[in-house]
Amino acid sequence: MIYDVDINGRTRRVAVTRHGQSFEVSVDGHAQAASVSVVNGVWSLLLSDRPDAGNPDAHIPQRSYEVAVVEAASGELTVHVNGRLVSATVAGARGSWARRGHEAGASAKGPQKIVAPMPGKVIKVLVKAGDTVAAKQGVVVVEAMKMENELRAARAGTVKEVKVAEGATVEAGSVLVIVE
Amino acid sequence: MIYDVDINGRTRRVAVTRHGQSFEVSVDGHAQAASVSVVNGVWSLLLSDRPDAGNPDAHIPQRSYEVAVVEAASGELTVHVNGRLVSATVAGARGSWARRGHEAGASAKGPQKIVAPMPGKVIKVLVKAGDTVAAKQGVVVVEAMKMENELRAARAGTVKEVKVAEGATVEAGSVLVIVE
Amino acid sequence: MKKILIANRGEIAVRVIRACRDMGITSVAVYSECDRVARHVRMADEAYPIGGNPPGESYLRIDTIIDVARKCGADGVHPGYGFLSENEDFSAACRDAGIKFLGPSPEVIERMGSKTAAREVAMKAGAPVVPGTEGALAADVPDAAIAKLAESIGYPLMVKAVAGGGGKGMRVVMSPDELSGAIRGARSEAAASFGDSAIFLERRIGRARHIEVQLLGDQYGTVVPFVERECSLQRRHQKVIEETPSSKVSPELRVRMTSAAANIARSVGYTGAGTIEFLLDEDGESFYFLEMNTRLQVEHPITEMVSGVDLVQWQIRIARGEKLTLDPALTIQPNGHAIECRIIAEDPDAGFMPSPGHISALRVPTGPGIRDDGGTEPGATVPIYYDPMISKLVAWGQTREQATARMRRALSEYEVVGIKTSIPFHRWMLDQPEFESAQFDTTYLDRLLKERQGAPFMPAGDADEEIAAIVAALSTVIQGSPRSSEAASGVRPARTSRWVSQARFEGLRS
Amino acid sequence: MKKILIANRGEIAVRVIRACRDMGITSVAVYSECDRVARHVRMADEAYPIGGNPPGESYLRIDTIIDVARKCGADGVHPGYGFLSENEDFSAACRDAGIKFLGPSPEVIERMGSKTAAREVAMKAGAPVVPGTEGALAADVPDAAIAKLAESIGYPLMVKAVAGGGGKGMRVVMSPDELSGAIRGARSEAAASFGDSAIFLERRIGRARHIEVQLLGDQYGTVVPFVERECSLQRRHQKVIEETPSSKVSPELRVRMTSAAANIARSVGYTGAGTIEFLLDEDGESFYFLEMNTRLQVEHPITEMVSGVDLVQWQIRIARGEKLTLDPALTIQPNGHAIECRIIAEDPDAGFMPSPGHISALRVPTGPGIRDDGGTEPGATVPIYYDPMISKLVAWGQTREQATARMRRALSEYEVVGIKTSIPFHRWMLDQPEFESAQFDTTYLDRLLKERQGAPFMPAGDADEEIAAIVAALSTVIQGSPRSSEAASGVRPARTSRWVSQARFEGLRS
Repeated sequence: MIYDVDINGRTRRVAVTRHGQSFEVSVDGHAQAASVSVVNGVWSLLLSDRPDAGNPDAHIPQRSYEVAVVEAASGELTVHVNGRLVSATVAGARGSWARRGHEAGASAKGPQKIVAPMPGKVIKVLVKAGDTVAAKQGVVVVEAMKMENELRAARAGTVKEVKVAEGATVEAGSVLVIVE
Repeated sequence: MIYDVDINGRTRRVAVTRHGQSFEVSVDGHAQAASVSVVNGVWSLLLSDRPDAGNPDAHIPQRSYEVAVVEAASGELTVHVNGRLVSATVAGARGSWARRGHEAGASAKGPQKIVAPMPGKVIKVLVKAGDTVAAKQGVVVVEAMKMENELRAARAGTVKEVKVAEGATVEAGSVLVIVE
Repeated sequence: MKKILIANRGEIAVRVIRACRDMGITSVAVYSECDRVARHVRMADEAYPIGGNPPGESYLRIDTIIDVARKCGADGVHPGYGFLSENEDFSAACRDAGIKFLGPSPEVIERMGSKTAAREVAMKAGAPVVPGTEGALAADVPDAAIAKLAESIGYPLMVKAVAGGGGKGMRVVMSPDELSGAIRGARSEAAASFGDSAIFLERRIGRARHIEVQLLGDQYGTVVPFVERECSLQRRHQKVIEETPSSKVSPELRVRMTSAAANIARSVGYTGAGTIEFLLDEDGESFYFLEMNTRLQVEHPITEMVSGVDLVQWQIRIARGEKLTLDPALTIQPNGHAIECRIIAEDPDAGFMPSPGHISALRVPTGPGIRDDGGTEPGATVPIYYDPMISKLVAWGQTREQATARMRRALSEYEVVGIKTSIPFHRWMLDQPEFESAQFDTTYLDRLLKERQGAPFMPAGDADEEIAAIVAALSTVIQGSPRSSEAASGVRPARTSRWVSQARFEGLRS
Repeated sequence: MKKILIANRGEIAVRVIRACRDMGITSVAVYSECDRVARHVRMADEAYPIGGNPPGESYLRIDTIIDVARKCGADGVHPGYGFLSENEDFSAACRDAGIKFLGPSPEVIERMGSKTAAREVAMKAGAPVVPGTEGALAADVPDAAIAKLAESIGYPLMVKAVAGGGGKGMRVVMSPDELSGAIRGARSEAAASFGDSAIFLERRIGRARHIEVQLLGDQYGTVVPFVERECSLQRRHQKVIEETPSSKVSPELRVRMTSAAANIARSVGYTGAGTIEFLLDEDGESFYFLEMNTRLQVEHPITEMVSGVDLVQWQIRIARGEKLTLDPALTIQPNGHAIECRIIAEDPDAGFMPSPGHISALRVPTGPGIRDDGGTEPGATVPIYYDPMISKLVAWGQTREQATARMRRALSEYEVVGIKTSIPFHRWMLDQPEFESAQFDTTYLDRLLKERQGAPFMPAGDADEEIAAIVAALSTVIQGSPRSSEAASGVRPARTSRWVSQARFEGLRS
């Protein structure tokens, strides 16, 4: 079984062979033995390099990891490992088992609606219609959950409309600004 | 809906009426309002007495309990409440919804087999064939999990057979003594 | 005192319930609709609904809460922090209802709640204050008059709302030409947030530290101060990590600061737990009264760790008329060092945006030197309506170095799945050289965060990505296997995501 | 020291991993088949299988463990307690392999492991010992000769196995006619348990307390003792609740006992952590050396709580050659009071029968003054092969009363579903007047348990039964409702029981 896994814009090719309770995995040619067990939804993953045929007594560390995996409706996986969150998408299984529910996320086109993620109060509007905004640029500051939160544009574009004024109370999901 | 619930050899009659998210419950005539919510398998139960029609402002405490419920294959429920474990068996629903899988546990008849609950070593045999034993009387001491554990007869009877000797190593499930 | 109603939620309600239980006192929780099944409701002996989800419909409803307290027979009310904790009307309403408010009198709350009145109290008590205008400058004081006052104070200076707090209604003014705009901004912000546009001016103390002194006062005039807390690590005026003692405070300075704090509290007949905040100048010698918080602070556990004193139990003991029996010579001797990280449901890599939602898995660290004061649990939901702090992780050590090492370890043990938390930020923060050397002031963190321009706090390395690739591939293998997909019917759907969970792997159990 | 292999499992392996992490040391776990997914395996940096489930096939296999340690490049081995922790061959095997054993030398383990040799050491160091025979009485010493020795010691007396421990190979002899039977019993038990039938005689100290002194020794001859631990609450010679300090030990007695303990350890060049056990006579003045445990004790956290010293970190620091820098005047000054309850997977209402199995839900208490050193987690299984202790719950308070109140509260917060635990016993124990007044000796608990004749420790009251009836009825209502039975497909089957779980109640969420 070979899988192409997209992580951070890079594709890793992973080959997996199952041997009963354990696996042989190879990532872009780096082969390791893997053992997986799960308690309470969290994986215990043990990984070790393959024994060196020339020197079978060489020290092969078997590293222990705790890993949690969350699957989004889009099929994207979020892997918790070493305190980091890594997003991974399996591009397609080439083996005999069909992968269920695999669809790429919606493509990043069309107007962006910047919406309030939770009820709150608009503290500052940082842009006006016609302004050019860069990716990750802040557009509105909303106070919610006792914090001031800067909402940002996901992609660069031009502000088409500002739908709220400073001081306004907004509901979760309210569209605040539209960027094209 | 009326249920007869057996607890510690006593039958409690519980009447339940559902009002949307909450219930009215009455145990042997003691009526209370109940609210139930569950997080992570543990119940949050709020109970309050019915308002006094003559004195609607009277103080009605709404008591808060955390309760866990485990159902055995026999249908017997173990209710964790206030740090106590209470066994309860619902004898039969009289209402419109059929209770699934309701069967009384096997009756307490036939020879008792006293078995080793886990692997260990027989430290002492406290009875011999022909002895009369009382309910809860110890018959064998097995050392397991670093502890000495006295195995007891569940009911009174006569020792029919002792199947192990002191010093013997036993597996989990080994029959040690038979009492009739 | 037999029954205490806790007019709060989350971890602080849980903390107070624990103190009640330790003292054999019945605890009463109150809850908004979405908090029906919250931890504090489940833990309390009694629990009552008080209204809708927005705080204004529940946790801020003085009338409803007093009504519940009266009906359930509570003889004490603990306000926690936030919500009604510094509301003099609530303190007064409790008094009127014949219920003991676990905090100071309405008069003291009101007086110390006004920044200008509190400044006057501090000055009269002989404590140093930041040079500034003497009284409040109401809305009708013309800018020209204010500009004159500003000249006498000197630039740079601060324009501050009298009723302010949490950095709101506050402006830095570097030069005279910025003054008018700052006055306008501060007034409008203050009017919007606190309904009071009065301001005052203060000299700006550059590169200052935020050092605060916890204290307890009983009903007989005794006030006992504790070792200072260092709270200079702030993001937008919000504390993110606190510690005690401060590396910058010498024993001699500690005596001066704690005495000044105790004198201020004593001069107003302060009762209960309170905290006096100071600015410590970068010379490490001069300090200035900033304000007083007339309630329990979020960060009170670090003081408990180095003093051994249970502050919440003392709040209760003071309220029921006991005399303070603590030795003030001992309470200003730190036993070891304690650090607190506020674990917040927020995404530090997305500008610290709150991250409410369902917590599908939660593992809290324990072990030597670790205390976690939490208010949630696995399976619970962090609601969108309230402060997103889910717990306070506290590490104690004999030295600052040991406490830091334990905190690092505890943060690495913390596992929260389902929502984002501040943990990656805290792990990064503890590894900064300025943290290790304790060289920071209140502006340090905001400056550093600005420089970083949103770079991820815990970027995944190549090894992490390799493991993620393996896990992604394995989860696909196992998901696709006929044996596991059968078991997968046991998978419980979460709101918007679903766990690649235990059931699928039952076959892999050894 | 860069990498430490922990030759143990459960909570003590987790405890040592935490200390390693606090010190930046790589931790290595080993595991038997059923422990593949155990907490210590998941927490460690590396993990290696060492064999089958019975301890003799894994955790007691010196050869396999040394082999793993060598291959993984460990430069230290921590034995924990139990298993190989007091095995001189293991200490020697580590030394031979050039790996540092975190404990004393094989020579010291052997010497202090023999009760008669240890008695001699104590006597030479000037410590009081229980009057008794001087050497071991091998299998060939005739009973008549022993009877003569017994006369000179006086009755009542104890017959004890030289290699004994944990109450095994031990008999009380009230009068001469019981002597022969006691010798026979002790010899056969000792031969079966320890492969050595040698015995010795000691005068029986009636109504004695078990008081022990923790100490640390470095490689340069410095030995530092700590405040005593009170361990008299024992069931069949197994400690169930420990506390420090002892209410029975005055500061003057503390100086005498800790000095005696330090002298014994110093006289054998003791290195690492160890504990000297004493019997304290009911006069509260006379004490007698009992034995030495040449390892970390289960109950070490209570000493950590009142001293602030991390004993496991010091084991590592001593092993890597550091000098003890602790002030012995401070280590015998208790800061507050600490109590430990051993949370055991057992059914106290069924004669304390072990209760291994699947833990379907687990909530561990936290908050002020509480520390839980656990080795398991929700979803895990307590295996049938090992010590059934799942965690150690420790409460600290400024006073014994506060520590007890916090322990009561923490026990009431503890939730374990799926297996039975000792918690009901502990809750009962803490409410006994003899516990409150600290009036007990080592025989107290067994006498009391005998009197109680198996009465339940936390019997359900009428109110509890009424709640159970309501819950049983409601669970039936909800189970039977069409709306909920649909959701019920999400219920995960447990081994022999099944949760009336969340899924069924989703509809009840507010």
